[in-house]
Amino acid sequence: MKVEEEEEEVKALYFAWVRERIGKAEEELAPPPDIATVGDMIAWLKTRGEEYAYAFENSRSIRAAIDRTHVKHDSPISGAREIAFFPPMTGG
Amino acid sequence: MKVEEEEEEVKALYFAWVRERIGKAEEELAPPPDIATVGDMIAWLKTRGEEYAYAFENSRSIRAAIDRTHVKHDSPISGAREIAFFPPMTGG
Amino acid sequence: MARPATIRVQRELFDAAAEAATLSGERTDVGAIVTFIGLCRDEGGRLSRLNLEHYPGMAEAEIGRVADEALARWPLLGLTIVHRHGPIRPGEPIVLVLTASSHRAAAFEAAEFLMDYLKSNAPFWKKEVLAEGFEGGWVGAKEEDEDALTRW
Amino acid sequence: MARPATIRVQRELFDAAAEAATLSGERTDVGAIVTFIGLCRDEGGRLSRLNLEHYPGMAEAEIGRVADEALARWPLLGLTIVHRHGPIRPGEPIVLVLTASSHRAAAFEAAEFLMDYLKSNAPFWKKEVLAEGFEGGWVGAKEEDEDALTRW
Repeated sequence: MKVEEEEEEVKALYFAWVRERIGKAEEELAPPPDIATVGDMIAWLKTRGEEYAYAFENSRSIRAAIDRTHVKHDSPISGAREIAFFPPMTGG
Repeated sequence: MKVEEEEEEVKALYFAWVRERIGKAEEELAPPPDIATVGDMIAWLKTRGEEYAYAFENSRSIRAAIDRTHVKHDSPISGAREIAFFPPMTGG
Repeated sequence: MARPATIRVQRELFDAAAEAATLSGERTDVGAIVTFIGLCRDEGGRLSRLNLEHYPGMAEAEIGRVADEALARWPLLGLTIVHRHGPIRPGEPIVLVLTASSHRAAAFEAAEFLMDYLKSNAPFWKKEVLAEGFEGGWVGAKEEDEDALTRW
Repeated sequence: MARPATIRVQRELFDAAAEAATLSGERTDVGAIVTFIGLCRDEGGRLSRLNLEHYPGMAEAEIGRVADEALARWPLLGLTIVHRHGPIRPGEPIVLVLTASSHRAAAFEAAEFLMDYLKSNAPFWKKEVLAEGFEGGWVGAKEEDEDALTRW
């Protein structure tokens, strides 16, 4: 089953204060098979340590993108190669 | 009464096709005492010759300014030093 | 903090970038600059040039009145309006409106307001000279330009 | 007649006048060019600089999606968007939006639409560095910026 597990690996990216709180800009993750949506992924990340719990403490304010496209928290993550988490944007 | 007549002299200015139809850009005029408004002035000008009748044939489309400020046709002309007549503006 | 508006009516070309640099200068409180440039189109190759007639004295005065209205309605940190007259060739600029403000909404709205009012109230008249050498006649005022005023 | 949009995400300063010249070039069908420049304010002397973080790759892609939407909605003859990242000092420009069209309404509306969407959808985050040397923290998103989207 090693091959299938590798296929489920996803690159997580963190920006702005999400990145600062977690203490890293990116990492490779292999979420358990029952993690189906972006919201599931956030809930799972919160269990990975204090720094994640802090970053995602107000999870509704967290925005996400899958493969560089904005998605909502109920979006499925299956097939995603890159999932990014970040605060509301303040460009322009 | 010569002095009073001279005081009632007003400079008329014409622009764009009003100027072209009348054939001059400006002139000094002494409208009769019963010419009270811009509308009166236009009606009086139309009697001054074919070229004026042509310039003011569709008098509602003519705009006017007294002393460099837009005015309506019912505005009084008393005290005016300069009255301008022109088509709707097309600047910008 | 508002500077008085800079208003010029001139035959010469203008340099929008230089005007913007003058407007913002060394300031660090400006968050948004909107530049509008109106240009002479060739109308599909038909037009050789525009002759832009104006009412000297009133043109500056009327632009000044519209500028004062904009300065009263929006918190502008700077405002520059330059309107050309005389012969203008396709591709050349006719009018420049520059607005500076702390925030973008005021800068955008003021620039649109100014252009709407300049179109209908500034004493300028465009005459087309056609490419073949014939006189093209006076450009008619558009109802949509009058209508644009109702939103302000 | 529409050219594809020019989109750049860069650390370097940009030259708005040069971008406008490239956009309009030798064209004679452009009647209106709107330039929007968003600048870094010093917030009353409080701010030393902004550090603008971005999501490389997604920033360009998201700006491209917003640009495509603008090109589909308005008859634009040209469109340029440049967004900076990295350290930005007060008085320096952050973002440039240039729209060209035959008529002014389309150029104004498209520029405002683009700025509204860039503010809320382009993956950039501003962090303030205060004049005294302390970190000023991340700039919060404004509800008014989200609200601005409802008008489109």
